Amino acid sequence: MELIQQLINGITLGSTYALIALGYTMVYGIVLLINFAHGEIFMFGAFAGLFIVTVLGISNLYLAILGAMVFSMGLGVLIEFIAYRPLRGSTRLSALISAIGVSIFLGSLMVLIRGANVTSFPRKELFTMKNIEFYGLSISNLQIAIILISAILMISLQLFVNYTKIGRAMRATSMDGDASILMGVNQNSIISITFAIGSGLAAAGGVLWGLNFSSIHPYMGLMAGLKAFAAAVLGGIGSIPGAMFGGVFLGVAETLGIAADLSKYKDAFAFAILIIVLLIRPTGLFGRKISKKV
Amino acid sequence: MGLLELKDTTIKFGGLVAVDSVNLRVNKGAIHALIGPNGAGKSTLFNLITGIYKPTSGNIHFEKKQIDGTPTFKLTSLGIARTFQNIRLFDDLTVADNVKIGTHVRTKQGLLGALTRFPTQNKEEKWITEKVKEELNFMKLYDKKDEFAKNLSYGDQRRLEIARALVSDPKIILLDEPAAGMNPQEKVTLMSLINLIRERGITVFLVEHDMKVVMGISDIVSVLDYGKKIAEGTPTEVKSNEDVIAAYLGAEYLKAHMN
Amino acid sequence: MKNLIPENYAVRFIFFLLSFVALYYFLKGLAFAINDNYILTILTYMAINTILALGLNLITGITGQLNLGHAAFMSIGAYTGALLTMKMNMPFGISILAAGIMAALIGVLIGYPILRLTGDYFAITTLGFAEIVRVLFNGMEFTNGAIGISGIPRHTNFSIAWSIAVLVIILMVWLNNSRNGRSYMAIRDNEIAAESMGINTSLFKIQSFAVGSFMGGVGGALLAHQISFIKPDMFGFMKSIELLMMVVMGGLGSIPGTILGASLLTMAPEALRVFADYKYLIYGSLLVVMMIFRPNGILGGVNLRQLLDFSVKKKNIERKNLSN
Amino acid sequence: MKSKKIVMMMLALVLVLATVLTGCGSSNTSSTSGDVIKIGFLGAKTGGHAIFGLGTLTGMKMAVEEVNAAGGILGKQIEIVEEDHGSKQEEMATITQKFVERDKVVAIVGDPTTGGTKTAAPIAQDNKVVLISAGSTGPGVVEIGEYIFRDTLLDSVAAPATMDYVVNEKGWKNVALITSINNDYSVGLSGIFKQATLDKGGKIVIEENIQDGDTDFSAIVTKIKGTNPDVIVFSGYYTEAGLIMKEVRRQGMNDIVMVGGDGLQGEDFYKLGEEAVIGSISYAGFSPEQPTAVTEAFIKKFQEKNDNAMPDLFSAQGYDAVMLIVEAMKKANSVDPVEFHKTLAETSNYEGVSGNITFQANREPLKSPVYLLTVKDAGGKLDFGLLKKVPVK
Repeated sequence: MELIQQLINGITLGSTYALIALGYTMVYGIVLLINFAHGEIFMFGAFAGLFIVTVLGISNLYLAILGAMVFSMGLGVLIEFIAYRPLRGSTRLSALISAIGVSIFLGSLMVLIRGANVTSFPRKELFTMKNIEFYGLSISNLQIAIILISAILMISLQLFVNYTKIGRAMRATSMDGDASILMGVNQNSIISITFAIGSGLAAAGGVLWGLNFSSIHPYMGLMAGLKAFAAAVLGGIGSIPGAMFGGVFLGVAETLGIAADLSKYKDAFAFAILIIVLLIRPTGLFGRKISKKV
Repeated sequence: MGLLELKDTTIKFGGLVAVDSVNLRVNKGAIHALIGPNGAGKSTLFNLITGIYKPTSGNIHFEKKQIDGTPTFKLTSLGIARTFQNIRLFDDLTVADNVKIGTHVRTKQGLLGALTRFPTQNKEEKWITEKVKEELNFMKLYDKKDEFAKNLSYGDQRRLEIARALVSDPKIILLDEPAAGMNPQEKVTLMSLINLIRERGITVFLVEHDMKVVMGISDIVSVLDYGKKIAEGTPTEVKSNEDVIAAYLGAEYLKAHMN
Repeated sequence: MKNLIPENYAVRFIFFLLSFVALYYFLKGLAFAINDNYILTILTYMAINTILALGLNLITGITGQLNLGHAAFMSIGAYTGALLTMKMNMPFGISILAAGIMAALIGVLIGYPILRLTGDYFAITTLGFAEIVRVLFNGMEFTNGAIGISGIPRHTNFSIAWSIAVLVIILMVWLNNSRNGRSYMAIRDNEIAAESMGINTSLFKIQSFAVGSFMGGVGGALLAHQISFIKPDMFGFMKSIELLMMVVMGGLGSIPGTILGASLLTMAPEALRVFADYKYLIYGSLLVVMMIFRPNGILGGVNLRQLLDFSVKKKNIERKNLSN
Repeated sequence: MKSKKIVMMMLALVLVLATVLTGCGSSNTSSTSGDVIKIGFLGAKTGGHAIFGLGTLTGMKMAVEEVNAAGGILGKQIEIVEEDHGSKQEEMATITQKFVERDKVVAIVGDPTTGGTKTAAPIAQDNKVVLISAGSTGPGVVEIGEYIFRDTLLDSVAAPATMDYVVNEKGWKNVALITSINNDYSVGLSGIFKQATLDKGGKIVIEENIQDGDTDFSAIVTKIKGTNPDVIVFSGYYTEAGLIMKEVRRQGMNDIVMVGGDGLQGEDFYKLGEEAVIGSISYAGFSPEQPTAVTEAFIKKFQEKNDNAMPDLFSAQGYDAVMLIVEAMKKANSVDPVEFHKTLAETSNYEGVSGNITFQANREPLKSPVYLLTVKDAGGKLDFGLLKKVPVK
């Protein structure tokens, strides 16, 4: 029984990881850059949700998620425009350092705005908690809602990428950027759209995270972001189903690790998985092989 | 006598056969050209020889020794040097340092030498400096030795790449489109340079699009099309080969002849 | 001029040894002259940070592998040094050396598999590795967990730290201008071309990673014997970023730049304590701005050799003018 | 040749920087006239542990004002030198060095954390300057040397008293112990709680670890639930504590309460935990409820100066730290730490505002009484209130 309970805990946690991981995977697929600031976009998304509920007084879960998504989309596009676009021609090292710079900047900016302390997230205003109890299991309707909302978002993304014109252009750009330009794809706008979508999903993840754990803080982005990145690598960077699987897998692995008396080393799991995957199968479980170009 | 021999060499990328059972022999002391339309697999063939790719089937011999599957860095010490189609210099290093790196396989000081600066290390550095000076003079780049590689003109960059390859004392040098982007004057200089390289006893194997260059210096020309070797012979033989003309029909062939 | 340094191995060795001892006593004299422990403490940190940053510069600036876990190697060195000194009563010098060797060994162990990865993956893996090290140090018995190790003898002082720092600077300059150093830079500038030049890229990457980690370990051990108290949280991600900041400020790959960066960032918090709250905000924006506008650092890619060559060349030109 | 040049260059650089720093520094040092005694404040005014530091400083300032208004000590005025280390170890060491070297302080009050004190204390000890920590409760502090003191209620005194109440009066024998593994305070306190539980006849049914900064506690709470404990003992800080209790209630454990150290006493505990933390138990050496006469006077004065805000533990201990130093100076008739550290060590039954303080032979403080506190709902506003006063022998 306890094991099933832990599985549910893990899937709930993992679906948030998955939402963040999608942003990493999409951006990396298209610009070959680990968007280090992605974790901070997730954090800003959560705070945007908080702002909408507490300051604007809008106590509707869906509006809060939507608002946070819109805000973070703008933030993501802005970051790309200011910090990454000028570096598109330079070395990957420069772009990566710039990305780390943005991440640190955003993290400390939020500390300045809100202080370093944990802020309570207004769960009560957004959601009426109810526990469903059977056979000693206690699953809350919140957990179910989080899993459902994440699933809906991910499936819509998959449909969007596969069946719309923009989605096809995105896939073309990720396969061969130069060729897609020749085929008339406007690369700049595709990159902006990718950042927007990735950031939006991260923001949704942020609000759901706040809801699930009823607290948010300025440093939550770093660790959650890194773990989500590990999830993206596990699933195979560039692969959308891979990111979903990786996220859930990681969430479950962490909870099961705690169940197996390894809570001391909890934060090491994600990175151990990351390193092992990179060593054994660098393309991840669902990734396609990228051959060295000479 | 064959210095470099390819036997039924094939490589497939997914379903695509980039090089298809190519048999090819580069003789010692020759200037051997490899031509073919875009996407014929010429650069892939170079990458196979230099160990960047491993052939799917068939094998490659250098001085009677099988070399396919040998890592790139080991091939250089055997005496294979190369340049790249899209120039690959060490951009942030000076011209002299670029060429110094070329001596890597002919020198042997390690970490300990670097950190102790004992006499053997200094002797070797002196030798390197001399050697680099010779090679830069040969390529007429000595007066630019302290400039950053990235600041050189296109033609100078091409020649720097050759200098860097030559300084490793190769038995064979693989030149990937050495004339690309050069003006006619530079091309003439390049042709005499390639002849000079041969006179030093180094075999030259080159991929080139410019027919004037190819026809002007090559002893033997091999033609690739869709990964297959379709013709081989002296420049005159190849020029009149029907398969070759068919392969080149269209813009490139016409362009080459109109020049 | 060249004859100043003798050619014979033994004589040469003694010459270096004597210069080093002379340097140490000179610094001791200097410390006596400065006679202000507050300033000496800051200068000692400056030396330690210089050693740490030069190690990172070797890996990231010279070999081009973005290392986001340098603080982990620092912590490995700090713990090794502290435990050897305290538990096994090792002499200070041996503790420092062993700390460096331990960091280098672990660097090789972790570097061997992960250096095959391309740039970004490598960066994130070093970060992950650093987190693992921190979690392990927090969880293990012999490191005393989060409580940390206190009461480490305060052996580090101004003259020792700067003697080592000067030695490290000289060795770095030598390394930079050697076959190995050139190979590192070749890998940074173009890995495929480097391989075609016969450079065993994985070997040289590991080598540079090991040497850089060695310096991280030495710096960490010096720090442990300076502060006398260490705990895992001192060596977190932000510490790695701070070290990276030193290297980036002065210019990736530039040795004088790195020294300058390390010195500036050591002094900055002292002089600008008012801005303490904005520190990381400034660091973050500086990283972005530097990458976009001054990727070669504030010194703009100057290296020591060029600085010296320049002065020599000027003399030569003067001489030429005279002879004309 | 080159190497020598480099050496020379580096030396030149060092010299220049040294001169610059000396220049900057000397302008900072005020004229060290003979009639001012300086006491250093070591603590964080910014960053995560700022609450502790600022509290201590407020208390110190009050004490200094009082002493100075009454004519100072041995005819000299006291001055506080304050620096902010932002919770960075390197900074703590540097600042301590500066206090000793530049400011020539006779005593340092701080750091409020055990780790910080361990960094600063060896420097103070080496330079024969008295250091009183007004906050550190963990082991390994006063052992550093005869100049090192603290005026806090030790966990090793309070935790057993608390567990005696929990196990024997309440009858909660099955204890679930949670530690924040990256928090030195928590790791130290967990050891004490564990020992105390066993000594008082309780049983640890499960030990779990979390980290400061964690927000997801669903997995460990599920695991704890499976072991059916009577009480949860958590040794970390208020933030995680509040969140853990929230998750405990969510998973349907409605009767169990949390017991912890003074780390629970932060506003975030109620803010984050909300009604889930009602009934939680903690302890302190200081409580504004049922105060002694000395404490009452202190509270009144504190409120006059601070817009009616209630003093916290750190203010009281900061105040006491300064007063203890002043008392010792008076007794020794000297402001030289070499002299007054001896009289300070002899302090016995001192009526401080944070409780009665006696320094034992090993300089560890013995404070009495221990106040057990519990979270009460005071008309919609949650706060720790007095549960029981336990005297310590």
